[in-house]
Amino acid sequence: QDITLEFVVWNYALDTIQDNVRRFEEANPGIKVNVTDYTWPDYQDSLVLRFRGGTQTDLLYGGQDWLPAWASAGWIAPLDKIAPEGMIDTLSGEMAGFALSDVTYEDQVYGLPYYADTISFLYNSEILEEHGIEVPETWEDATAAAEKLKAAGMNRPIVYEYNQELPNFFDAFVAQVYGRGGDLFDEDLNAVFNQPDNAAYQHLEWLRDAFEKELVQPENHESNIITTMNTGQHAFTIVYNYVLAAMNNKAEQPLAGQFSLAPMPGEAHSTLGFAKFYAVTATTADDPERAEAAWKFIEFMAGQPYDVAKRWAVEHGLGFGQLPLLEDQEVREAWGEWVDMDVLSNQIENARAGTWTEWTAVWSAFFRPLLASAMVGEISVEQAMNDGAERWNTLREQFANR
Amino acid sequence: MASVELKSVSKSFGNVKAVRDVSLTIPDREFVVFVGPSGCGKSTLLRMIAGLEEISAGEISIGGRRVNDIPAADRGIAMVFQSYALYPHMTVGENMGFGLKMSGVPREEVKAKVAQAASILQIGELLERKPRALSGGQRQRVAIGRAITRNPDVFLFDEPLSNLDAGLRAQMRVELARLHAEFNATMIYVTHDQVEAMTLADRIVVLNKGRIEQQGAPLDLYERPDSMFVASFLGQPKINFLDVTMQAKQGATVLRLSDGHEVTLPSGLSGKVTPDAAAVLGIRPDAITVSSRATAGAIPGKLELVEHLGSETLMHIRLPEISELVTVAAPGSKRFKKGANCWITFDLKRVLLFDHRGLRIR
Amino acid sequence: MASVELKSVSKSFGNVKAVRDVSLTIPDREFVVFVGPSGCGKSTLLRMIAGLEEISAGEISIGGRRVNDIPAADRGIAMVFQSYALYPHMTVGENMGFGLKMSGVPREEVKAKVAQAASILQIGELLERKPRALSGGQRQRVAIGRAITRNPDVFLFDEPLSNLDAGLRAQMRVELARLHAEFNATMIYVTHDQVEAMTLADRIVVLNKGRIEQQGAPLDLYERPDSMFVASFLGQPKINFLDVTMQAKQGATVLRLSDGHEVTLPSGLSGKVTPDAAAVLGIRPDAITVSSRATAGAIPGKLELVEHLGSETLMHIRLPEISELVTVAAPGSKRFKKGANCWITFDLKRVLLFDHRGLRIR
Amino acid sequence: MMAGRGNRLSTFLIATLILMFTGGPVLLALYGSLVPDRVLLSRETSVFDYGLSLESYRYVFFGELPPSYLVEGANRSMISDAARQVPQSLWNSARIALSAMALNILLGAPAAYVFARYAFPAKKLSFMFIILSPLVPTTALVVPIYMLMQSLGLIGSIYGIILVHTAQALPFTVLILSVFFRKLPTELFEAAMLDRCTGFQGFIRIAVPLALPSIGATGLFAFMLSYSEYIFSLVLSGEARSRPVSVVMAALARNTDVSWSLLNTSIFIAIIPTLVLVVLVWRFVVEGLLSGSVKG
Amino acid sequence: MWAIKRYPLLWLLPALLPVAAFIVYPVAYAFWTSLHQVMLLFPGEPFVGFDNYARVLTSSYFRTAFLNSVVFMLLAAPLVVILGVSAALFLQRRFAGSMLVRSVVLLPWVLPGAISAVLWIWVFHPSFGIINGVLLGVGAVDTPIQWLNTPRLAFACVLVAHVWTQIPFAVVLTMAALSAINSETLEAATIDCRNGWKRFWYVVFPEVKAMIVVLLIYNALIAFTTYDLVYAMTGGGPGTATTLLAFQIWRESFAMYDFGAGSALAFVMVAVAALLIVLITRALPSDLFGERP
Ligand SMILES: Nc1ncnc2c1ncn2[C@@H]1O[C@H](COP(=O)(O)OP(=O)(O)OP(=O)(O)O)[C@@H](O)[C@H]1O
Ligand SMILES: Nc1ncnc2c1ncn2[C@@H]1O[C@H](COP(=O)(O)OP(=O)(O)OP(=O)(O)O)[C@@H](O)[C@H]1O
Ligand SMILES: [Mg+2]
Ligand SMILES: [Mg+2]
Repeated sequence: QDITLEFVVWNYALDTIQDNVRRFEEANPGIKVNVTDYTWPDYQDSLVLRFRGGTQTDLLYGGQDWLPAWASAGWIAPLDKIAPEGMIDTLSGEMAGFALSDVTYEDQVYGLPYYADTISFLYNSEILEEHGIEVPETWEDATAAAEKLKAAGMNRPIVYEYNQELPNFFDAFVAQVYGRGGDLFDEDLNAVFNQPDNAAYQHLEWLRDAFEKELVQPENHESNIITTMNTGQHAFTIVYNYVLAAMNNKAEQPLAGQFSLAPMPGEAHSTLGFAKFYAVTATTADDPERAEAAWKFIEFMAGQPYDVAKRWAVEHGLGFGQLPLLEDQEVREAWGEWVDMDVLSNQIENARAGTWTEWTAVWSAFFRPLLASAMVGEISVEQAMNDGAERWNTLREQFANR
Repeated sequence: MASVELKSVSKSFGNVKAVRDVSLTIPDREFVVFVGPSGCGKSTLLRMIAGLEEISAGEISIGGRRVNDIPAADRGIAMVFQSYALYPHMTVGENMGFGLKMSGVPREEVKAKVAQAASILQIGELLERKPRALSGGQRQRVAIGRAITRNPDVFLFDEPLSNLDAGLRAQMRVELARLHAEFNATMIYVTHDQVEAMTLADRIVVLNKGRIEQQGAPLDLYERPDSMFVASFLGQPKINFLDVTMQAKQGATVLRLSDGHEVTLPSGLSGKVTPDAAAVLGIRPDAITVSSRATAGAIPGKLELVEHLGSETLMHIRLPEISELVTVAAPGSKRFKKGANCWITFDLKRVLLFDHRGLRIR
Repeated sequence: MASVELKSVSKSFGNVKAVRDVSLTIPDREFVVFVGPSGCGKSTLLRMIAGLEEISAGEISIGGRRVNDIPAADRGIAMVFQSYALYPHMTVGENMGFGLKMSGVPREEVKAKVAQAASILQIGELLERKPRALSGGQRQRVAIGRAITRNPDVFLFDEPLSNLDAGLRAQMRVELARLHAEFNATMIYVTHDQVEAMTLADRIVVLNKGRIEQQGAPLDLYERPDSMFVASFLGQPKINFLDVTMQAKQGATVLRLSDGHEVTLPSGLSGKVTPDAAAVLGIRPDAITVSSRATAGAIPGKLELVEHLGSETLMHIRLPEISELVTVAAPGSKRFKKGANCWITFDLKRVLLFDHRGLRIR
Repeated sequence: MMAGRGNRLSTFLIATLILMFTGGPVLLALYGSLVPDRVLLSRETSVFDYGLSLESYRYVFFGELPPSYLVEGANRSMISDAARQVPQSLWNSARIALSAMALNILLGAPAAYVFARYAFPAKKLSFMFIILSPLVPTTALVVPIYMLMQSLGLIGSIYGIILVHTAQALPFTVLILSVFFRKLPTELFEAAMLDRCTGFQGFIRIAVPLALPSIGATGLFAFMLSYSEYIFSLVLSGEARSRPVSVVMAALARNTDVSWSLLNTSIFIAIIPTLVLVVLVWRFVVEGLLSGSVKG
Repeated sequence: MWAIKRYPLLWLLPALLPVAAFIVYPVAYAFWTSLHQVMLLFPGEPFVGFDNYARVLTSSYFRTAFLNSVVFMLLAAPLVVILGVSAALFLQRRFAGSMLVRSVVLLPWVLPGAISAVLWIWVFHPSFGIINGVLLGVGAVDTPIQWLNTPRLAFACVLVAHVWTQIPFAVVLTMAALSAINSETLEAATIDCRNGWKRFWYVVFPEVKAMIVVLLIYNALIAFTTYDLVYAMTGGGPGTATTLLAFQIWRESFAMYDFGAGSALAFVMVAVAALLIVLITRALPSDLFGERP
């Protein structure tokens, strides 16, 4: 009797996903996998609908920001439930720290990384060279560089992904705060970002200034960043690494090869590391037969010998949470085409995981418009931060009492 | 059996009373013509019989069956609409055959009937056209064709020939008469054409403001109208009316015109004559003779306008002493000159008398 | 100045030739009536003058100005459409005042003009109604009203009185004549009503199949038609045609009917008479006398049908020896019986002769 | 009526304006589909250096990988399997939208006809119901409808989408058609009655053919509403096999792994068949059918 | 069976039933939701009365989003109708190439919304957009205009794009309505008025008024309730410049998992939309809703 697993993904490089699935099916006769894909902006809504409607779903892509909510709502199950004893521990051991943290909720591992990546500061090396500008070390450097370029006739040196409806928007902000070495919350999950000396507070001020000085050109989708940067009219951007891979794609882009990665500006040069992962739904985990098949699938995709993760890395430039791949020759060679491996390795090592709670996603949806408004000067930084903090605290309380 | 009976039928549109208390019995196979001034309710009456217009009061029976609540489709009626109401999306042929097709007549038969009607109506070569590519008269003929292809119990025609030329109209008249004889259908026909009314009708019904004014055989109505209204409505050119005062003189009735001229009627009315009663003398244009010389009893006048119609001549004569305009119709084309003096005499046998309410004095 | 001139004007709808090479000059202020069988192109011609129909070939000038490419609104015309074409969403009053309002006439003046026109047309109390709440004749009067409120250079009337009763029609005729005299406008008028044509026209243009058949003063056309077509088209009832052979005899022309009866024309045609040539004798119904006794030269016949129109009587007489049906119109209501034998004689002065092509022999 | 004879220059100018406004962005897409991104975005190179290229079209239709895909020392090129779903999704959309259109006309026309021509009890009420039903933003209905469809087992098939699209367009279909049916001269239906048509025959043989242009327009409306609807198409279609164009196109438009030229190619492939269909219906929408039927 | 007079319901039900099933039931469900606390991350769905309504009405975004939506609708609906009707009137002309123009007008319609957004982004993009390209090329500006990144401009841009997508339907419907006008009525008008605008206003407009009312209602509803195109172009920004109320339903429900609040917001919008329809039909009386004479 064949089992058909329902696997829900967002549709980045769908053909590769399907090819991987086909390989899995070939290797595991008797298990069929049906892939359903949604676009990234619709992904979590569609999943929520599937959960709420009770639509058969076995496997899915998860994200670090949703994990606590989904796990606490009982939609997804810890992998221990379906994996052989000890297997998860073994695999966890080889995971990058931020990745492991991102797939863990209440000390249980809920997923294995589909990819894990950092958010990076990118620049156009030719432009910088041409204008004799050093790679910015701090955000003040970045401002100075942008102002210099602007003075030299570049209209908006910094391209910034600005779409309050996407979680990316918040993630990128956190990454920049981490670059400064600060955090939005303290150990006890208290919101501290509304204190004026907090790095987040300061960074929002930095952003507001940059907008005000017309140094920033907002882009509402990362795909536009690729083309915009390739017009050669901009020097800096902050975005996921795989976007850098696309920007430097010689087959497609006119300026491929000019774009480089720099450590996130700020004293700490840290950044946000995150992991997207394969997860299993709670209903499937409860059904032994499906659970077994589901584990086989997750193991194929994200377990040793990490062939699939490697494929993503090599072919698409996706990062990985599986540390051994960092040493893989093939990976290093492929990545060398579009990024300086040493800089990148450093950045990855320096990356931190975010603070993800049950209510982070809800709060982030609330907070992002505030951030956006503050950046363009509609509201003050103080108000944005205070409103955000207040909401955070309310939510924390509500969740504590539920 | 398709007698049509109306019992105290009325129709109001809001507070406009279009038909008032009309009662009428039309025996099977009769050819009845409705005439009346524009807006008097002829079409409304027809539409009520057809079942297209709700009946405000009264009762209509067809073939002895009360039809007030019977839908139009089941009343066995064919109608020519005053406004044609052709199906714009169908060709002429389809328009004409549609009723038959809907009654389930086989295609071949429909085709034959349509062809036959088309040839009668002289629109045989237009069968493939759509109505919008037709002239007004052609459209009207299609509307007639739509009715006559069928074999209903009652035909309703609402001014079916109004847009046809005289020749065609004469031919169609003959065809309709033939059709009537052939189909044994009851015909109800509205027209403004007096020739049509007189030649086609078994009976003419004169309507006025939603009421029946008078009904009867055509010549009867023409010669013996009950009222000034009927007298003036039938006959073309219109009858002349002159105010008179009546006097009985030695058994004869003498009518005094306002200028003092006296007209003595040969046959007596004396019994009914109230001395000095005001009355109206009606005399048809063709019952007046015009002469260029004064004769005994002739009334002098002056020719104000002469209209030559070819076969007859209309003279509009001003009677200066009573300042009335009298129309005279003379056969042929009389060469009277405008402005000439003339003398008129009445054909006294054809004088009609009406009282002050406009009712005929006999 | 609003003469209207057509130069070799033609119009085709696809391969239907509606108007063929019509040339016509209508001087300023003339009253021209178009007549012709249904579908002969009258409306099309009017619509071309109005600018509603593209001109396939030829040229139209109004007031000396070529108007082929001038939009309808700028041609200075007012038109009564055969199908009325009222604005369904406007009341009667608005319909009638619309043209004026659009020309920027002040509201008060519009109102006055509309009221005046409405009273002429006897639709004063309908001004607030929408067209769909009107009878056919009332709609037609609104259509007339819409034209006569305005003060155009050229009036175009397309069968404007066809749906009115005889009395109203006679009144309207008078009004139109008055209007013409008053406004000094050129009038082009289409009608199927012979009385209208004869009384209103300065000139009648007879159309046939898209061509001008003959034009001239009304009585001229009636009495001196150029062709059998014109002879038969004008005059009601229609003229009678009998096949004859011509012979010249002692300076006079003798026509032999197919039964051998001979008719001798008083005035000579002899110069043109080819012996034994076939010809057609035309004689109007009112130029025939019927008698119940045989007289010299009278042709025997049998009364097939008698139609009483009131003021005249139509007798359809079969001439048995030539098996032709002849229509005779006699004034008054003659009491001939159907089936009776009778004898007819022709008014020889009014005989018309046509050759085998249908053209008049003079 | 005679053709408007507005001055040629103004006609030309307005026509150009309309063409540029409505067609301009699409023309851009056509251009973009024929030129690789590196040419499109580059200031140095232009079409004239490289010429037009059909490689994106070849990929969509034949799965033939563009030459650049295999370029040494580069990442694989930005192509997505989603682009290859376009033909299938067009077929899905065709089925969905045509069905929604047909259902709308079949279900909506009789109701519109009755609303337009008859008086009956509760008419106002049912009309209000029809009018008011589309007021609720669809976003609020996604969950209930999803759950309803789930319980009907219609998730992942086109049938659920058809039903929802039909219901969404129906109120407007009824509204629009009843406006048109109202305009038909009453006399025609009276004539039909006398020609022994039942109410149904009057509807089918007179009202429907006469309202055909408007039915065409309404049909186009229902078709296009369904064709471009996104949310329900997304959540109800599930996997790729039953996915309509709007979903596939959104996937392409919002993805980082799709090159501009591929996106533009997909746009083009998606709109051409639809455009052809729409234009075909459209041509007879503008035919006036009513002239010459009644006098007055 | 088919007798309309006797069984009008039989003719109506085919239309009423699907609407009832797929609109009324969900609406009722959504209304139920709006009165309960339906938050997916919290257990239970207790009745909370109008709390959800109070919450959304006092929320931080409500005022701005509401105003944006109303202004958007007040601009978009008349613009679409005016441009659509004008284009339809123009397209009645026959000229060389008129068929081409008639077909091209439909193009915006056949583009899925996400794609329209992409194309308009391309048109307006500061760095590689065609408008800036042209403006820079002819030297009208010396720095690219940040069309979508400047609040007022962004609003105007999304308005243009939205109008663009809606025009074809307005054109189609208007042309269908125009073609249903008796041609002789129009001919009479060509004789009566030389001014094309007056001709339209006095003769043509009354004939198509009912259809225009339908168009207005439809477009007002669409403008008030859609957001896909706008959000694909601007994500609601910059700041709150293009934040629309309809999107907040989505955000409340799916991003914040608060379906009660989302539904409550939806019904707030229903109230506004209903008011709007009443206003439109009052302002432009047509016999749309009346009995047939
Ligand atoms: N659109 C059209 N397509 C084809 N033929 C047409 C069209 N319009 C009119 N015709 C034909 O052109 C001829 C002239 O039509 P027109 O309306 O001018 O006739 P008319 O003289 O006014 O007739 P009537 O007295 O019946 O109104 C008719 O034979 C008619 O069938
Ligand atoms: N819907 C309506 N609302 C109000 N009055 C109406 C309506 N329909 C007809 N009438 C009026 O009813 C009267 C009778 O109309 P009807 O059509 O029967 O007249 P008719 O005798 O046929 O006249 P015509 O010879 O002009 O055709 C008219 O005065 C008309 O104005
Ligand atoms: Mg009538
Ligand atoms: Mg005509």
